[in-house]
Amino acid sequence: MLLSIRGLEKRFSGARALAGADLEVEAGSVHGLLGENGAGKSTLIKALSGLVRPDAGTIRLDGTPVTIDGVAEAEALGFRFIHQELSLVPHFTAVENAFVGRRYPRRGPFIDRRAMAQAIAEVARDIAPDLPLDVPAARLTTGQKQLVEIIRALTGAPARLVVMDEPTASLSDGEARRLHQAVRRLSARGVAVIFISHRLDEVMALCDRFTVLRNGATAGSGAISEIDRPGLVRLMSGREELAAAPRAVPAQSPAVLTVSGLPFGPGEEQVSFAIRSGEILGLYGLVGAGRSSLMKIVWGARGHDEGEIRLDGRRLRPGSIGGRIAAGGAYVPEDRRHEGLITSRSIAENLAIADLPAVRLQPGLPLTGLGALKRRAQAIQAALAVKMGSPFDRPLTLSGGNQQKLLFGRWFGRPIRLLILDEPTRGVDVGAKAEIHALARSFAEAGAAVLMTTSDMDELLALSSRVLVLAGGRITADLDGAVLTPARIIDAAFQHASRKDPAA
Amino acid sequence: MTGFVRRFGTLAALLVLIAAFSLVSPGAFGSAGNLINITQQMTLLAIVAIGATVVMAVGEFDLSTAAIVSFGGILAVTLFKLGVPPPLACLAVLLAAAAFGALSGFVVARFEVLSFIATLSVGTIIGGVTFWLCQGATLFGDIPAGFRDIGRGTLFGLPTLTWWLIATALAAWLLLDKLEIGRRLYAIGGNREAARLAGVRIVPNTMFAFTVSAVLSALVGILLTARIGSANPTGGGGYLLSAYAAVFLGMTAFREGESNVPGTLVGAAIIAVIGNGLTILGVSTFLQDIITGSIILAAVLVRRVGRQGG
Amino acid sequence: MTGFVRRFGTLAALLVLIAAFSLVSPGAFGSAGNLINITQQMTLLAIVAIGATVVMAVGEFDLSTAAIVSFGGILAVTLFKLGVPPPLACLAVLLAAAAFGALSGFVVARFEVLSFIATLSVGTIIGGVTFWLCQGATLFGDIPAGFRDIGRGTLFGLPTLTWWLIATALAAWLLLDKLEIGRRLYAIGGNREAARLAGVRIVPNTMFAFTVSAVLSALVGILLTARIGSANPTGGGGYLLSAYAAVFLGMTAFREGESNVPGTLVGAAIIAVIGNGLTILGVSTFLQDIITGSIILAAVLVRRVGRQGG
Amino acid sequence: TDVTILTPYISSIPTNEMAQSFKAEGEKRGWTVTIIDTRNDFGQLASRMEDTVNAKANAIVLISTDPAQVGDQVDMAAKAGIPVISLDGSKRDNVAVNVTSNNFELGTQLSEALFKAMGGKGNIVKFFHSAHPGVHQRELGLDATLKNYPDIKVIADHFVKVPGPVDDGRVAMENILRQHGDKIDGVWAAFDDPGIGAELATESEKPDSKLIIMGIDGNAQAVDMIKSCTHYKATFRQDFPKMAELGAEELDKILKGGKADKDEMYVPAVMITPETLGAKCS
Ligand SMILES: Nc1ncnc2c1ncn2[C@@H]1O[C@H](COP(=O)(O)OP(=O)(O)OP(=O)(O)O)[C@@H](O)[C@H]1O
Ligand SMILES: Nc1ncnc2c1ncn2[C@@H]1O[C@H](COP(=O)(O)OP(=O)(O)OP(=O)(O)O)[C@@H](O)[C@H]1O
Ligand SMILES: [Mg+2]
Ligand SMILES: [Mg+2]
Repeated sequence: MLLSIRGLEKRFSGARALAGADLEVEAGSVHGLLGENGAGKSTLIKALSGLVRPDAGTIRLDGTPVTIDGVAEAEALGFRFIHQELSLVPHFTAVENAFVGRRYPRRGPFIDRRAMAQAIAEVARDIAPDLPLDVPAARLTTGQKQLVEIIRALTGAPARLVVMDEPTASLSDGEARRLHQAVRRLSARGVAVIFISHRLDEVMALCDRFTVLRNGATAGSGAISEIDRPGLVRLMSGREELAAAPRAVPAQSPAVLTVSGLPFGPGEEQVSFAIRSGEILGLYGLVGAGRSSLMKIVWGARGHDEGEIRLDGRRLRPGSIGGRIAAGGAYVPEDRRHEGLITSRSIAENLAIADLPAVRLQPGLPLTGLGALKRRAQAIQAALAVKMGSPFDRPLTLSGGNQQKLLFGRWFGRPIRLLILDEPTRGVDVGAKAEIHALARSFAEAGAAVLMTTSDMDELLALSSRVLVLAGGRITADLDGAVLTPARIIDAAFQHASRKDPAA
Repeated sequence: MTGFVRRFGTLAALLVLIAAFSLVSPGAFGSAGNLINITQQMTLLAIVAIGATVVMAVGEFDLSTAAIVSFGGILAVTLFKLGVPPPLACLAVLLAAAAFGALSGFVVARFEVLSFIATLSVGTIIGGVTFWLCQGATLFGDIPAGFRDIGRGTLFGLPTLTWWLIATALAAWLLLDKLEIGRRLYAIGGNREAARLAGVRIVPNTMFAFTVSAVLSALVGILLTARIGSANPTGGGGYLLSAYAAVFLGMTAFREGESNVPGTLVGAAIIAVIGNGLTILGVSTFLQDIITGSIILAAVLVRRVGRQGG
Repeated sequence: MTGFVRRFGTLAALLVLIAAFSLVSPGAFGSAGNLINITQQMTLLAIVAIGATVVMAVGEFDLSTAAIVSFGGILAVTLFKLGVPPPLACLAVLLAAAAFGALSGFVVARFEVLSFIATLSVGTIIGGVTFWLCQGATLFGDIPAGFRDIGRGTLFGLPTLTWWLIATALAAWLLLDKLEIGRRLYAIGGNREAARLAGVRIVPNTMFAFTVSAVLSALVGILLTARIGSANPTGGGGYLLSAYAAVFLGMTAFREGESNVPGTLVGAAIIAVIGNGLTILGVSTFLQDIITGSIILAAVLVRRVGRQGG
Repeated sequence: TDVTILTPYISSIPTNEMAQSFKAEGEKRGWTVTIIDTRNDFGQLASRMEDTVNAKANAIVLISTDPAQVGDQVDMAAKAGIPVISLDGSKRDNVAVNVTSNNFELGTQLSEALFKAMGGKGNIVKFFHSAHPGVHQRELGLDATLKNYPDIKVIADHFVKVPGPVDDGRVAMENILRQHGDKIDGVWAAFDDPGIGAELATESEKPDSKLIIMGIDGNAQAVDMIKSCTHYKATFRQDFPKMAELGAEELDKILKGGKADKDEMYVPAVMITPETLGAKCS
């Protein structure tokens, strides 16, 4: 047994994150680590990397107990990590990021930039051939950042154990498949991989063993071949998975959002589309295809010179977010840490910031009432089943999936006409995912137009009544009904490869 | 225990300081009269620091404060010399300062210029204007006695300056902690992009924060002139670093890493108490600096070490 | 065009300034002698600013620089008075400064005290020590002529001070851009948590950055004393804000939002050229401030506006 | 004729007054006078002086600076044939003339006057600013005088912070009064600003105190206090206009090809008291 963890416990100021977790990983295996949001997966990983010091329990490597006091020690043991929250140096390029904390190739006393670039280009060729390696990380999309993290973990001295905490959360099918291949190559070389994911189908396809955590303790483990998807769900939550409701097909309802003649993409070609009342329009594309950019323009976070966007017939001023909110718009951004949460403010305030008048002490006075803040937070907590302590805790004390629910909850309590969801369930467990899907559907049923992006093909098919595919800044397909199949979608998503814009 | 140190370390440091000085010098330091006088001595610094607190709530710096303090005093006396009645003159000063603050805020928010360099430039310009107004000279005379009373004497048993501090602190606390706009400012300071995407308007809110800071600095310039009866073109120079020291000291009091009005008051009080106490004890100025630096460092460290233990 | 403005806006601003002054005053400003002299005049500011660049690479501020400049000069002359030979005295000064720098860095990195308040405290302590050393007086005399030559005169046709600048800039550029430790410092400054997750050791690297900054500040104190032949306990006061202004100006040159040595040099050159040019044109100080502030603001804005367009 | 005034202390009252008087004198003679200030920064003072030499000004006037602090630049000006004179500085090679009032002498006069007024005994508070070489000389004058008055004791002293010396003096005096109260008989202010602060503090904290304040500079606010029969009893007014006038006269001679009469000229200080101002204080 390469790695054997027994009875690991960890408390965070009262809250139990780990309560006797066990985990055994063999060399050369791909081990799926599963559990609901807040089950303790990331905490377990952090104990392995020396970022969290466990209160009790043992970690054995090749049968000998080890204590891991820091990242450097963990790396020296041959461990590599992809952490759940993206952590790149914003003004470093992919190449530079991959070498942070590593041994640099040198020429004399100086670092050898050419050798660095070469080493990374080699790894990138297999994982992400399209990833721009010489652009600062701050200008990469979330998915591209994730790819950089993956490359980082696979670079350098050979590892014995690679831990991946939700590496595919913002990758679409194409990139995810390349990662799967890389993982298989690793395991063929005898490297053990711990793979955390909320995409159960992926886990079923990729992993050979699994361990399920529930409330910080191991609820079960075994070989993937001996269990099926419902069985995993039952182990994780103790409940049955909610069957995905069939796609709602909207009646001939009026268009709520119309986008016409919007210049978009590297060629500034014009984009037009409409979403009818009750419709959920899914946007699909590869990493970097421009989905988030398009949604940001629709949301008014970026301006546009030509074209127009109308909501319920009224023209929206380019670049005015306030105008969208007033007209009944709502937006869930993709990167919760950088675009979503105000981490220095309480959970309750994060939930209220977009609609402060709703938590006034007196309707007429611009004074915020603590009671109202708390009531609003508790109502949202109940509605979305957020696992949290006090509404006045900081959002970062929540698990990733629960943080995601906060972004959703922010828009509660107002009539919603337009709902923009950029990767709404990134890092959310199956149970919560179903709840969020139900929520999106209920907004749609109430008459809102929903514009959604997801990298998860299952989610896309489960939710959307129509799908637009973006490739290289252009809409390459508009699919619904019978032609809405994974094959058609993927095909359209890869279209740009053949006609790559030389100016891009 | 460590929890307490962690949350209230700086406040505890203030209380320990007061207790220690009172023990050593019960008659002079510990007298009610002196303690009240400290509130007056800390007023000007504290008001500048409260302005800095508001700007730091949006995550920015305002390095033009010192220049605006000097500017406020010089412009006020210049207007007095022209025969403008004091209330009107003060209003004009505050409006002029507000314009400079709004300019800084606009440049910072609209063009995303780093606030450090933007306010340093605006401060340099204001400094030039100030020197030009008075030709570098200290302005004295033509200061109406009625005007001087807003910065000296007592009112209902407390020094007039102390009332200004109470009023300003109360208003700023309401603004940042109770009013909606305060939550917006903190949201911008906490995560600008997230706040923007949630519909908080960055430009007007940032401009507002810088305007408040500028107006408070100009108010201090006016009060300083009333207090000392003259205006000097570099008279505000001493306030910049101490004001930010007060804010930063305060950030470790009460809350984690956010500027806040009660904390800033504690910070300003620490600085004032050290200065007052050491002078009363007859410690030489040179040694005072060494002790002051060490005490501030200790006050911050105590809390941090408490944290490491917790 | 906008792309060019965006990347090289500040450098362009420097060139435009030089061209404009040369046009107005070809004989006095534009002469080779004057241009060479500007490199000498910017040396002291630039070296302090290079130290600030290193500290800002780890994402921190060092407000003790000004105090260390003054300290360096005073300690050097104090040692001369005691008969310590100049090379030994200078070594002692640099070591003492290094100790202060290491202390600041340790407090900041190990206890996560905000660098603003930590270095302000350490700076206050150093200021007290400096005043105590000289009892507040300017120190004249007992300055060996041989020592003074390190800060005046020429060597191989260039001012001696200019050589110091070239050497320091080259060393700092190699450090930050070519050596592994530079990557570590920038990683810490760019995303401390990411650097920590990647196994970069925060404490020793941060201490190193503060030590470099302190040593360079002390060097400037020594050079300043050699240049003017006396040491003043507040002689370094003017360097703090201008040095950071140079760094921030430089952050908009060449790279996006990262302090860097070439940019800092451009920033320091802009400040030096403005001062030199306006004096040669006979512009009075008051107007100089207004113009300086406006030019710096314009230099930053030009690039930002370019960005908005691009 | 271009004349450039260089000083690091323009916002201090005496320096400013000298600079402005000299400017007026110069303009009477048809010179173009530019004032350059470097905000307490001697490194920059050296730079600005180099620039002035490079700009080929016709003459340079240093105010409130020891020319030794910019010695190399003074020599550089001499080599370029630009005459340099100094006001309120000290003499040096290549400085044609230094017009000043003797600061050490001022310190002695102030101390003598204060001690006499106190009846030769009692406790004083000392406000000093040794970082300024001229002001430091006054302190040395105090030390010398104290030797002759064994019954005078310095019970508290304070290094005055600039900028903001008035308020700094005021706060310090408030605190010193708390500690020493009626034991204080006199305040020795190396320049008027902290003296003004001390008077403001005394007026609000201990208006009945018998203490006496004296300073140097003849600052208008101090003069006003003396006239109003406060605790402020005297200030020594250096005759800045006179210094500026003398300096301008000498410079005029030099510019016309002549030589300065002497390399150092003293302008005696005038003591200003309630009596000289015609105030009747009982
Ligand atoms: N720094 C912290 N302070 C307080 N509580 C924490 C902290 N980190 C984690 N927790 C708590 O520990 C529990 C486990 O969190 P963890 O991040 O390990 O969950 P997870 O299984 O990775 O969930 P997800 O799938 O959402 O990422 C959660 O309840 C969380 O709120
Ligand atoms: N801030 C930025 N500055 C410059 N270019 C950017 C910036 N953000 C994104 N881009 C580029 O714009 C293109 C589209 O980005 P966008 O975020 O819309 O992609 P996406 O389809 O949402 O990808 P992902 O699935 O990774 O989120 C990408 O090529 C990306 O590199
Ligand atoms: Mg997790
Ligand atoms: Mg995206």
